[in-house]
Amino acid sequence: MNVSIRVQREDFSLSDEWSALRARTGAGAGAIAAFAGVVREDAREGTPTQILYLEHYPGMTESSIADIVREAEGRWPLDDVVIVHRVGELAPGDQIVLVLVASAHRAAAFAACEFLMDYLKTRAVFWKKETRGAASEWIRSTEDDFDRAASWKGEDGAAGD
Amino acid sequence: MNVSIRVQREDFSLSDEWSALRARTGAGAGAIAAFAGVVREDAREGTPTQILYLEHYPGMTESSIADIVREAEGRWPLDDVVIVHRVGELAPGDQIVLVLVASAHRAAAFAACEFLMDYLKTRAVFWKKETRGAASEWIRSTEDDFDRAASWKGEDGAAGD
Amino acid sequence: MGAVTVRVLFFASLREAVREDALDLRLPSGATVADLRALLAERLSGFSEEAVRAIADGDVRIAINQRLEQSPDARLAAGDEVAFLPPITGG
Amino acid sequence: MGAVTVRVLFFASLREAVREDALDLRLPSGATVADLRALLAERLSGFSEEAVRAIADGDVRIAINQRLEQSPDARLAAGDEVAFLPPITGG
Repeated sequence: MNVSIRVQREDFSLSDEWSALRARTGAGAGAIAAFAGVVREDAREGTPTQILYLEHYPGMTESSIADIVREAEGRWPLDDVVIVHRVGELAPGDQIVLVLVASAHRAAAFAACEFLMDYLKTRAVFWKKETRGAASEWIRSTEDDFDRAASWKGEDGAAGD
Repeated sequence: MNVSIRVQREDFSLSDEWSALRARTGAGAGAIAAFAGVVREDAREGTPTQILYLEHYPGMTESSIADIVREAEGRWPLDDVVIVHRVGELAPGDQIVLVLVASAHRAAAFAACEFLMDYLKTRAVFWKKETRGAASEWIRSTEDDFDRAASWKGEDGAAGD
Repeated sequence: MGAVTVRVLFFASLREAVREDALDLRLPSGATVADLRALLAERLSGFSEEAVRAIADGDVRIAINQRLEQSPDARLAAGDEVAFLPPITGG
Repeated sequence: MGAVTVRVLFFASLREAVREDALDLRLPSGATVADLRALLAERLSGFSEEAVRAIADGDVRIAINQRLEQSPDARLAAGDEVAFLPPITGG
Protein backbone atom coordinates (compact mmCIF):
# COMPACT_ATOMS: atom_id res chain seq x y z
CA MET A 1 0.00 0.00 0.00
CA ASN A 2 1.51 3.29 -1.09
CA VAL A 3 0.25 6.52 0.47
CA SER A 4 1.47 9.86 -0.77
CA ILE A 5 0.23 13.06 0.91
CA ARG A 6 1.51 16.47 -0.09
CA VAL A 7 0.45 19.98 0.85
CA GLN A 8 2.25 22.41 -1.41
CA ARG A 9 2.19 25.86 -3.00
CA GLU A 10 3.19 24.52 -6.43
CA ASP A 11 0.69 23.33 -9.00
CA PHE A 12 0.45 19.57 -9.57
CA SER A 13 0.31 17.48 -12.70
CA LEU A 14 -2.41 14.88 -12.83
CA SER A 15 -0.52 13.17 -15.64
CA ASP A 16 2.62 12.74 -13.58
CA GLU A 17 0.75 11.51 -10.51
CA TRP A 18 -1.30 9.13 -12.64
CA SER A 19 1.72 7.70 -14.46
CA ALA A 20 3.57 7.15 -11.20
CA LEU A 21 0.55 5.43 -9.64
CA ARG A 22 0.04 3.23 -12.71
CA ALA A 23 3.72 2.25 -12.62
CA ARG A 24 3.41 1.29 -8.94
CA THR A 25 0.15 -0.65 -9.21
CA GLY A 26 0.52 -2.35 -12.60
CA ALA A 27 -2.07 -5.02 -13.29
CA GLY A 28 -2.93 -5.47 -9.63
CA ALA A 29 -5.28 -2.54 -9.25
CA GLY A 30 -8.13 -2.86 -11.70
CA ALA A 31 -9.79 0.37 -10.70
CA ILE A 32 -8.43 3.88 -10.35
CA ALA A 33 -10.72 6.70 -9.27
CA ALA A 34 -9.53 10.28 -9.42
CA PHE A 35 -10.87 13.63 -8.40
CA ALA A 36 -9.53 17.08 -9.13
CA GLY A 37 -10.90 20.29 -7.72
CA VAL A 38 -10.56 23.55 -9.61
CA VAL A 39 -11.11 27.02 -8.10
CA ARG A 40 -14.42 28.19 -9.51
CA GLU A 41 -15.15 31.51 -11.11
CA ASP A 42 -17.66 33.40 -9.03
CA ALA A 43 -20.95 33.25 -10.89
CA ARG A 44 -22.27 36.53 -9.40
CA GLU A 45 -22.39 39.30 -11.95
CA GLY A 46 -19.95 42.15 -11.64
CA THR A 47 -17.84 40.58 -8.89
CA PRO A 48 -14.19 41.46 -9.20
CA THR A 49 -11.69 38.71 -9.81
CA GLN A 50 -11.58 36.53 -6.81
CA ILE A 51 -8.38 35.34 -5.18
CA LEU A 52 -8.43 32.46 -2.77
CA TYR A 53 -5.70 32.19 -0.16
CA LEU A 54 -5.26 28.88 1.63
CA GLU A 55 -3.32 28.44 4.84
CA HIS A 56 -2.49 25.20 6.62
CA TYR A 57 -0.67 24.03 9.75
CA PRO A 58 2.42 22.27 8.40
CA GLY A 59 2.70 18.88 10.04
CA MET A 60 -0.71 18.78 11.67
CA THR A 61 -2.58 19.17 8.39
CA GLU A 62 -0.64 16.39 6.68
CA SER A 63 -0.84 14.03 9.63
CA SER A 64 -4.56 14.58 10.07
CA ILE A 65 -4.95 13.70 6.36
CA ALA A 66 -2.81 10.61 6.98
CA ASP A 67 -5.21 9.66 9.78
CA ILE A 68 -8.19 9.85 7.46
CA VAL A 69 -6.36 7.80 4.82
CA ARG A 70 -5.78 5.13 7.46
CA GLU A 71 -9.48 5.22 8.22
CA ALA A 72 -10.25 4.75 4.51
CA GLU A 73 -7.81 1.82 4.39
CA GLY A 74 -9.74 0.21 7.22
CA ARG A 75 -13.00 0.54 5.35
CA TRP A 76 -12.00 -0.44 1.81
CA PRO A 77 -9.27 -2.59 0.25
CA LEU A 78 -6.97 0.03 -1.25
CA ASP A 79 -3.72 -0.34 -3.18
CA ASP A 80 -2.56 3.22 -3.56
CA VAL A 81 -3.65 6.68 -2.42
CA VAL A 82 -2.27 10.01 -3.65
CA ILE A 83 -3.45 13.30 -2.17
CA VAL A 84 -2.09 16.66 -3.24
CA HIS A 85 -3.57 19.84 -1.79
CA ARG A 86 -2.39 23.29 -2.72
CA VAL A 87 -2.01 26.24 -0.36
CA GLY A 88 -1.18 29.89 -0.93
CA GLU A 89 -2.83 32.19 -3.47
CA LEU A 90 -5.06 30.59 -6.08
CA ALA A 91 -7.12 32.16 -8.86
CA PRO A 92 -10.25 30.87 -10.60
CA GLY A 93 -9.33 28.02 -12.94
CA ASP A 94 -6.37 26.95 -10.79
CA GLN A 95 -6.21 23.35 -9.65
CA ILE A 96 -6.56 23.13 -5.89
CA VAL A 97 -6.80 19.47 -4.92
CA LEU A 98 -6.13 16.04 -6.39
CA VAL A 99 -7.07 12.63 -5.00
CA LEU A 100 -6.18 9.35 -6.70
CA VAL A 101 -7.26 5.99 -5.32
CA ALA A 102 -6.33 2.61 -6.78
CA SER A 103 -8.07 -0.58 -5.73
CA ALA A 104 -8.85 -4.00 -7.12
CA HIS A 105 -12.49 -3.02 -6.92
CA ARG A 106 -14.38 -0.25 -8.65
CA ALA A 107 -16.84 0.44 -5.84
CA ALA A 108 -14.02 0.68 -3.28
CA ALA A 109 -12.02 3.10 -5.43
CA PHE A 110 -15.03 5.38 -5.93
CA ALA A 111 -16.18 5.27 -2.31
CA ALA A 112 -12.72 5.92 -0.86
CA CYS A 113 -12.03 8.75 -3.30
CA GLU A 114 -15.30 10.48 -2.41
CA PHE A 115 -14.79 9.86 1.32
CA LEU A 116 -11.33 11.43 1.18
CA MET A 117 -12.58 14.41 -0.82
CA ASP A 118 -15.44 14.99 1.62
CA TYR A 119 -12.95 15.04 4.44
CA LEU A 120 -10.53 17.36 2.65
CA LYS A 121 -13.20 19.83 1.61
CA THR A 122 -14.89 20.15 4.97
CA ARG A 123 -12.79 18.86 7.85
CA ALA A 124 -9.10 19.03 6.95
CA VAL A 125 -7.05 21.69 8.71
CA PHE A 126 -7.13 24.49 6.14
CA TRP A 127 -8.19 28.10 6.39
CA LYS A 128 -9.46 30.04 3.41
CA LYS A 129 -9.42 33.75 2.78
CA GLU A 130 -11.29 35.24 -0.12
CA THR A 131 -10.30 38.52 -1.77
CA ARG A 132 -12.60 40.46 -4.12
CA GLY A 133 -11.18 43.74 -5.24
CA ALA A 134 -10.08 45.54 -2.06
CA ALA A 135 -12.12 43.38 0.33
CA SER A 136 -10.66 40.30 2.01
CA GLU A 137 -12.23 37.99 4.50
CA TRP A 138 -11.49 34.73 6.22
CA ILE A 139 -14.26 32.32 5.38
CA ARG A 140 -16.06 30.95 8.40
CA SER A 141 -17.81 27.64 8.09
CA THR A 142 -21.39 27.70 9.25
CA GLU A 143 -20.91 24.34 10.92
CA ASP A 144 -18.32 23.67 13.52
CA ASP A 145 -16.02 21.60 11.40
CA PHE A 146 -13.37 21.32 14.02
CA ASP A 147 -15.63 19.45 16.39
CA ARG A 148 -16.25 16.95 13.65
CA ALA A 149 -12.55 16.81 12.87
CA ALA A 150 -11.91 16.07 16.52
CA SER A 151 -14.51 13.31 16.53
CA TRP A 152 -12.89 11.30 13.75
CA LYS A 153 -9.45 11.80 15.23
CA GLY A 154 -10.50 9.95 18.34
CA GLU A 155 -8.42 9.08 21.35
CA ASP A 156 -5.39 7.62 19.68
CA GLY A 157 -5.41 9.93 16.71
CA ALA A 158 -2.36 11.89 17.76
CA ALA A 159 -1.17 13.90 14.83
CA GLY A 160 2.38 13.22 13.80
CA ASP A 161 2.27 9.57 14.75
CA MET B 1 -22.18 20.48 -22.55
CA ASN B 2 -19.54 18.48 -24.39
CA VAL B 3 -20.01 14.72 -24.74
CA SER B 4 -17.30 12.59 -26.28
CA ILE B 5 -17.87 8.83 -26.67
CA ARG B 6 -15.34 6.59 -28.35
CA VAL B 7 -15.08 2.83 -28.70
CA GLN B 8 -11.67 2.00 -30.11
CA ARG B 9 -8.95 -0.62 -30.38
CA GLU B 10 -6.16 1.87 -29.61
CA ASP B 11 -5.00 2.68 -26.12
CA PHE B 12 -6.01 6.04 -24.68
CA SER B 13 -4.10 8.68 -22.79
CA LEU B 14 -5.70 9.95 -19.62
CA SER B 15 -3.37 12.96 -19.77
CA ASP B 16 -4.56 13.98 -23.22
CA GLU B 17 -8.23 13.52 -22.39
CA TRP B 18 -7.79 15.38 -19.13
CA SER B 19 -5.96 18.31 -20.72
CA ALA B 20 -8.59 18.62 -23.44
CA LEU B 21 -11.40 18.56 -20.90
CA ARG B 22 -9.66 21.14 -18.71
CA ALA B 23 -9.18 23.40 -21.73
CA ARG B 24 -12.90 23.12 -22.57
CA THR B 25 -14.23 23.64 -19.06
CA GLY B 26 -11.78 26.22 -17.65
CA ALA B 27 -12.88 27.75 -14.36
CA GLY B 28 -16.53 26.83 -14.85
CA ALA B 29 -16.34 23.24 -13.72
CA GLY B 30 -15.02 23.08 -10.19
CA ALA B 31 -15.09 19.30 -9.97
CA ILE B 32 -13.67 16.65 -12.25
CA ALA B 33 -14.15 12.98 -11.41
CA ALA B 34 -12.33 10.33 -13.38
CA PHE B 35 -12.29 6.59 -13.47
CA ALA B 36 -9.96 4.26 -15.33
CA GLY B 37 -10.33 0.52 -15.52
CA VAL B 38 -7.30 -1.72 -15.99
CA VAL B 39 -7.43 -5.40 -17.00
CA ARG B 40 -6.61 -7.33 -13.86
CA GLU B 41 -4.09 -10.10 -13.50
CA ASP B 42 -5.84 -13.32 -12.58
CA ALA B 43 -5.08 -13.98 -8.94
CA ARG B 44 -5.49 -17.76 -9.19
CA GLU B 45 -2.20 -19.57 -8.87
CA GLY B 46 -0.75 -21.19 -11.93
CA THR B 47 -3.25 -19.75 -14.39
CA PRO B 48 -1.69 -18.99 -17.74
CA THR B 49 -1.56 -15.43 -18.97
CA GLN B 50 -5.04 -14.31 -19.64
CA ILE B 51 -6.11 -12.47 -22.76
CA LEU B 52 -9.35 -10.60 -22.84
CA TYR B 53 -11.07 -10.02 -26.17
CA LEU B 54 -13.82 -7.42 -26.34
CA GLU B 55 -16.31 -7.15 -29.15
CA HIS B 56 -18.94 -4.47 -29.68
CA TYR B 57 -21.67 -3.59 -32.16
CA PRO B 58 -20.35 -0.49 -33.90
CA GLY B 59 -23.03 2.18 -33.86
CA MET B 60 -25.41 0.50 -31.43
CA THR B 61 -22.84 0.32 -28.64
CA GLU B 62 -21.91 4.00 -28.96
CA SER B 63 -25.48 5.20 -29.26
CA SER B 64 -26.62 3.15 -26.28
CA ILE B 65 -23.79 4.78 -24.31
CA ALA B 66 -24.99 8.17 -25.58
CA ASP B 67 -28.46 7.30 -24.25
CA ILE B 68 -27.11 6.63 -20.80
CA VAL B 69 -25.08 9.85 -20.86
CA ARG B 70 -28.31 11.71 -21.65
CA GLU B 71 -29.91 10.00 -18.69
CA ALA B 72 -26.99 11.13 -16.48
CA GLU B 73 -27.38 14.69 -17.79
CA GLY B 74 -31.02 14.58 -16.74
CA ARG B 75 -30.06 13.56 -13.22
CA TRP B 76 -27.06 15.76 -12.52
CA PRO B 77 -25.80 19.15 -13.75
CA LEU B 78 -22.85 18.13 -15.94
CA ASP B 79 -20.46 20.24 -17.98
CA ASP B 80 -18.44 17.65 -19.84
CA VAL B 81 -18.40 13.87 -20.25
CA VAL B 82 -15.67 11.81 -21.90
CA ILE B 83 -16.01 8.05 -22.31
CA VAL B 84 -13.40 5.90 -24.01
CA HIS B 85 -13.83 2.13 -24.12
CA ARG B 86 -11.37 -0.21 -25.74
CA VAL B 87 -12.22 -3.31 -27.77
CA GLY B 88 -10.10 -6.06 -29.29
CA GLU B 89 -7.39 -8.02 -27.47
CA LEU B 90 -6.28 -6.77 -24.09
CA ALA B 91 -3.73 -8.17 -21.63
CA PRO B 92 -3.49 -7.78 -17.85
CA GLY B 93 -2.31 -4.27 -17.03
CA ASP B 94 -3.86 -2.77 -20.17
CA GLN B 95 -6.20 0.15 -19.76
CA ILE B 96 -9.71 -0.81 -20.82
CA VAL B 97 -12.05 2.06 -19.98
CA LEU B 98 -11.91 5.74 -19.08
CA VAL B 99 -14.70 8.00 -17.85
CA LEU B 100 -14.24 11.70 -17.10
CA VAL B 101 -17.04 13.88 -15.77
CA ALA B 102 -16.81 17.62 -15.11
CA SER B 103 -19.41 19.46 -13.10
CA ALA B 104 -19.71 22.56 -10.97
CA HIS B 105 -20.45 20.22 -8.07
CA ARG B 106 -18.34 17.53 -6.50
CA ALA B 107 -21.18 15.20 -5.57
CA ALA B 108 -22.64 15.39 -9.10
CA ALA B 109 -19.29 14.61 -10.73
CA PHE B 110 -18.74 11.57 -8.49
CA ALA B 111 -22.29 10.25 -8.82
CA ALA B 112 -22.44 10.62 -12.59
CA CYS B 113 -19.00 9.04 -13.06
CA GLU B 114 -19.96 6.03 -10.96
CA PHE B 115 -23.37 5.75 -12.65
CA LEU B 116 -21.74 5.74 -16.09
CA MET B 117 -19.15 3.16 -15.04
CA ASP B 118 -21.81 0.89 -13.58
CA TYR B 119 -23.64 1.04 -16.86
CA LEU B 120 -20.54 0.42 -18.95
CA LYS B 121 -19.34 -2.51 -16.87
CA THR B 122 -22.62 -4.36 -16.72
CA ARG B 123 -25.13 -3.22 -19.31
CA ALA B 124 -23.33 -1.67 -22.28
CA VAL B 125 -23.32 -3.72 -25.50
CA PHE B 126 -19.99 -5.50 -25.21
CA TRP B 127 -19.10 -9.17 -25.34
CA LYS B 128 -16.03 -10.53 -23.61
CA LYS B 129 -14.01 -13.62 -24.42
CA GLU B 130 -11.35 -14.90 -22.07
CA THR B 131 -8.37 -16.94 -23.20
CA ARG B 132 -6.15 -18.90 -20.81
CA GLY B 133 -3.53 -20.97 -22.54
CA ALA B 134 -5.35 -22.98 -25.21
CA ALA B 135 -8.83 -22.50 -23.70
CA SER B 136 -11.13 -19.68 -24.81
CA GLU B 137 -14.63 -18.92 -23.73
CA TRP B 138 -17.21 -16.21 -24.14
CA ILE B 139 -18.14 -14.95 -20.73
CA ARG B 140 -21.81 -15.23 -19.92
CA SER B 141 -23.25 -12.91 -17.33
CA THR B 142 -25.17 -14.68 -14.63
CA GLU B 143 -27.83 -12.01 -14.76
CA ASP B 144 -29.72 -11.14 -17.85
CA ASP B 145 -28.06 -7.85 -18.53
CA PHE B 146 -29.83 -7.30 -21.78
CA ASP B 147 -33.24 -7.18 -20.13
CA ARG B 148 -31.92 -4.47 -17.89
CA ALA B 149 -30.33 -2.73 -20.84
CA ALA B 150 -33.69 -2.85 -22.59
CA SER B 151 -35.43 -1.42 -19.56
CA TRP B 152 -33.35 1.74 -19.40
CA LYS B 153 -33.52 2.19 -23.15
CA GLY B 154 -37.28 2.53 -22.93
CA GLU B 155 -39.72 3.24 -25.71
CA ASP B 156 -38.01 6.13 -27.41
CA GLY B 157 -34.49 4.93 -26.87
CA ALA B 158 -33.82 4.20 -30.52
CA ALA B 159 -30.13 3.66 -31.00
CA GLY B 160 -28.51 5.83 -33.61
CA ASP B 161 -30.81 8.76 -32.97
CA MET C 1 -45.25 -11.77 -54.29
CA GLY C 2 -42.36 -9.35 -53.76
CA ALA C 3 -39.25 -9.89 -51.73
CA VAL C 4 -37.10 -7.88 -49.35
CA THR C 5 -33.40 -8.17 -48.74
CA VAL C 6 -32.15 -7.63 -45.21
CA ARG C 7 -28.63 -7.53 -43.79
CA VAL C 8 -28.12 -9.98 -40.95
CA LEU C 9 -25.34 -9.44 -38.41
CA PHE C 10 -23.90 -11.93 -35.93
CA PHE C 11 -21.83 -11.13 -32.86
CA ALA C 12 -19.51 -12.86 -30.41
CA SER C 13 -20.21 -16.59 -29.85
CA LEU C 14 -22.88 -16.55 -32.53
CA ARG C 15 -20.53 -14.99 -35.06
CA GLU C 16 -18.06 -17.77 -34.35
CA ALA C 17 -20.72 -20.48 -34.63
CA VAL C 18 -22.04 -19.10 -37.93
CA ARG C 19 -18.51 -18.32 -39.14
CA GLU C 20 -19.78 -15.11 -40.70
CA ASP C 21 -20.25 -11.68 -39.25
CA ALA C 22 -22.81 -10.64 -41.87
CA LEU C 23 -25.12 -12.14 -44.50
CA ASP C 24 -27.60 -10.64 -46.96
CA LEU C 25 -30.84 -12.62 -46.93
CA ARG C 26 -33.81 -12.44 -49.28
CA LEU C 27 -37.20 -12.93 -47.63
CA PRO C 28 -40.76 -12.75 -48.91
CA SER C 29 -42.45 -9.36 -48.43
CA GLY C 30 -44.14 -9.21 -45.08
CA ALA C 31 -41.70 -11.64 -43.49
CA THR C 32 -41.36 -11.38 -39.72
CA VAL C 33 -38.52 -11.83 -37.28
CA ALA C 34 -39.82 -15.37 -36.61
CA ASP C 35 -39.68 -16.11 -40.36
CA LEU C 36 -36.10 -14.89 -40.46
CA ARG C 37 -35.11 -17.12 -37.54
CA ALA C 38 -36.72 -20.14 -39.26
CA LEU C 39 -35.03 -19.40 -42.59
CA LEU C 40 -31.65 -18.98 -40.94
CA ALA C 41 -32.03 -22.21 -38.97
CA GLU C 42 -32.85 -24.02 -42.20
CA ARG C 43 -29.88 -22.52 -44.06
CA LEU C 44 -27.49 -23.38 -41.26
CA SER C 45 -28.69 -26.92 -40.64
CA GLY C 46 -26.09 -29.38 -41.86
CA PHE C 47 -23.50 -26.61 -41.62
CA SER C 48 -23.38 -25.99 -37.89
CA GLU C 49 -25.77 -27.51 -35.40
CA GLU C 50 -24.25 -25.18 -32.81
CA ALA C 51 -25.25 -22.20 -34.95
CA VAL C 52 -28.76 -23.59 -35.41
CA ARG C 53 -29.17 -23.99 -31.67
CA ALA C 54 -27.77 -20.53 -31.04
CA ILE C 55 -30.13 -18.90 -33.54
CA ALA C 56 -33.07 -20.66 -31.89
CA ASP C 57 -31.81 -19.73 -28.41
CA GLY C 58 -34.24 -17.49 -26.59
CA ASP C 59 -31.28 -15.74 -24.97
CA VAL C 60 -30.25 -14.40 -28.35
CA ARG C 61 -31.95 -11.03 -28.82
CA ILE C 62 -32.76 -9.29 -32.05
CA ALA C 63 -32.04 -5.67 -32.87
CA ILE C 64 -33.57 -4.15 -35.97
CA ASN C 65 -31.64 -1.12 -37.19
CA GLN C 66 -29.74 -1.08 -33.91
CA ARG C 67 -32.83 -1.06 -31.75
CA LEU C 68 -33.90 -4.05 -29.66
CA GLU C 69 -37.02 -5.75 -31.02
CA GLN C 70 -38.88 -8.01 -28.61
CA SER C 71 -41.70 -9.15 -30.87
CA PRO C 72 -41.24 -12.20 -33.14
CA ASP C 73 -44.09 -10.79 -35.24
CA ALA C 74 -42.24 -7.58 -36.15
CA ARG C 75 -42.14 -7.26 -39.95
CA LEU C 76 -38.92 -6.71 -41.82
CA ALA C 77 -38.46 -4.03 -44.47
CA ALA C 78 -36.01 -3.89 -47.36
CA GLY C 79 -32.60 -2.75 -46.22
CA ASP C 80 -33.19 -3.49 -42.55
CA GLU C 81 -30.12 -4.33 -40.47
CA VAL C 82 -31.07 -7.28 -38.28
CA ALA C 83 -28.58 -8.17 -35.57
CA PHE C 84 -28.51 -11.40 -33.53
CA LEU C 85 -27.11 -10.54 -30.13
CA PRO C 86 -25.95 -13.16 -27.62
CA PRO C 87 -26.22 -12.11 -23.96
CA ILE C 88 -23.94 -9.17 -23.36
CA THR C 89 -21.29 -9.17 -20.65
CA GLY C 90 -20.66 -5.44 -20.32
CA GLY C 91 -17.31 -3.73 -20.77
CA MET D 1 9.65 28.17 41.28
CA GLY D 2 10.82 26.99 37.83
CA ALA D 3 9.62 28.12 34.45
CA VAL D 4 8.86 26.52 31.11
CA THR D 5 9.16 28.03 27.66
CA VAL D 6 6.58 27.05 25.06
CA ARG D 7 6.30 27.97 21.39
CA VAL D 8 2.96 29.55 20.54
CA LEU D 9 1.65 29.46 16.95
CA PHE D 10 -1.13 31.54 15.42
CA PHE D 11 -2.99 30.81 12.21
CA ALA D 12 -5.22 32.58 9.70
CA SER D 13 -7.35 35.45 11.14
CA LEU D 14 -5.65 35.09 14.50
CA ARG D 15 -2.19 35.29 12.95
CA GLU D 16 -3.27 38.51 11.25
CA ALA D 17 -4.75 39.97 14.48
CA VAL D 18 -1.64 39.13 16.51
CA ARG D 19 0.65 40.15 13.64
CA GLU D 20 2.93 37.22 14.48
CA ASP D 21 2.84 33.62 13.40
CA ALA D 22 4.89 32.42 16.36
CA LEU D 23 6.03 33.58 19.83
CA ASP D 24 8.15 31.97 22.53
CA LEU D 25 6.52 32.46 25.95
CA ARG D 26 7.89 31.79 29.41
CA LEU D 27 5.37 30.46 31.90
CA PRO D 28 5.64 29.27 35.50
CA SER D 29 6.08 25.49 35.90
CA GLY D 30 2.71 23.79 36.07
CA ALA D 31 1.01 26.45 33.95
CA THR D 32 -2.11 25.33 32.15
CA VAL D 33 -3.72 26.17 28.83
CA ALA D 34 -6.01 28.60 30.69
CA ASP D 35 -2.94 30.31 32.21
CA LEU D 36 -1.45 30.66 28.75
CA ARG D 37 -4.64 32.22 27.38
CA ALA D 38 -4.67 34.70 30.27
CA LEU D 39 -1.01 35.61 29.85
CA LEU D 40 -1.42 36.12 26.14
CA ALA D 41 -4.50 38.30 26.61
CA GLU D 42 -2.56 40.44 29.06
CA ARG D 43 0.45 40.76 26.73
CA LEU D 44 -1.76 41.68 23.78
CA SER D 45 -3.99 44.19 25.59
CA GLY D 46 -3.17 47.69 24.41
CA PHE D 47 -1.64 46.16 21.27
CA SER D 48 -4.66 44.67 19.57
CA GLU D 49 -8.09 44.41 21.15
CA GLU D 50 -9.08 42.23 18.17
CA ALA D 51 -6.32 39.82 19.06
CA VAL D 52 -7.36 39.79 22.73
CA ARG D 53 -10.94 39.00 21.76
CA ALA D 54 -9.78 36.29 19.34
CA ILE D 55 -7.56 34.63 21.94
CA ALA D 56 -10.47 34.61 24.37
CA ASP D 57 -12.86 33.36 21.70
CA GLY D 58 -14.26 29.93 22.54
CA ASP D 59 -14.23 29.09 18.84
CA VAL D 60 -10.44 29.23 18.83
CA ARG D 61 -9.17 25.73 19.61
CA ILE D 62 -5.85 24.74 21.06
CA ALA D 63 -3.55 22.06 19.77
CA ILE D 64 -0.62 20.95 21.88
CA ASN D 65 2.13 19.36 19.83
CA GLN D 66 -0.26 19.17 16.87
CA ARG D 67 -2.95 17.37 18.79
CA LEU D 68 -6.23 19.03 19.76
CA GLU D 69 -6.51 19.69 23.47
CA GLN D 70 -10.01 20.31 24.83
CA SER D 71 -9.18 20.85 28.49
CA PRO D 72 -8.23 24.34 29.78
CA ASP D 73 -6.57 22.54 32.70
CA ALA D 74 -4.06 20.69 30.55
CA ARG D 75 -0.56 21.45 31.79
CA LEU D 76 2.16 22.73 29.52
CA ALA D 77 5.66 21.28 29.39
CA ALA D 78 8.91 22.86 28.29
CA GLY D 79 9.23 22.88 24.51
CA ASP D 80 5.55 22.31 23.83
CA GLU D 81 4.21 23.67 20.57
CA VAL D 82 0.89 25.30 21.39
CA ALA D 83 -1.21 26.32 18.39
CA PHE D 84 -4.23 28.64 18.45
CA LEU D 85 -6.56 27.52 15.67
CA PRO D 86 -9.48 29.61 14.44
CA PRO D 87 -12.40 27.57 13.00
CA ILE D 88 -11.20 25.70 9.94
CA THR D 89 -12.94 25.98 6.59
CA GLY D 90 -11.60 22.87 4.87
CA GLY D 91 -9.70 22.77 1.59
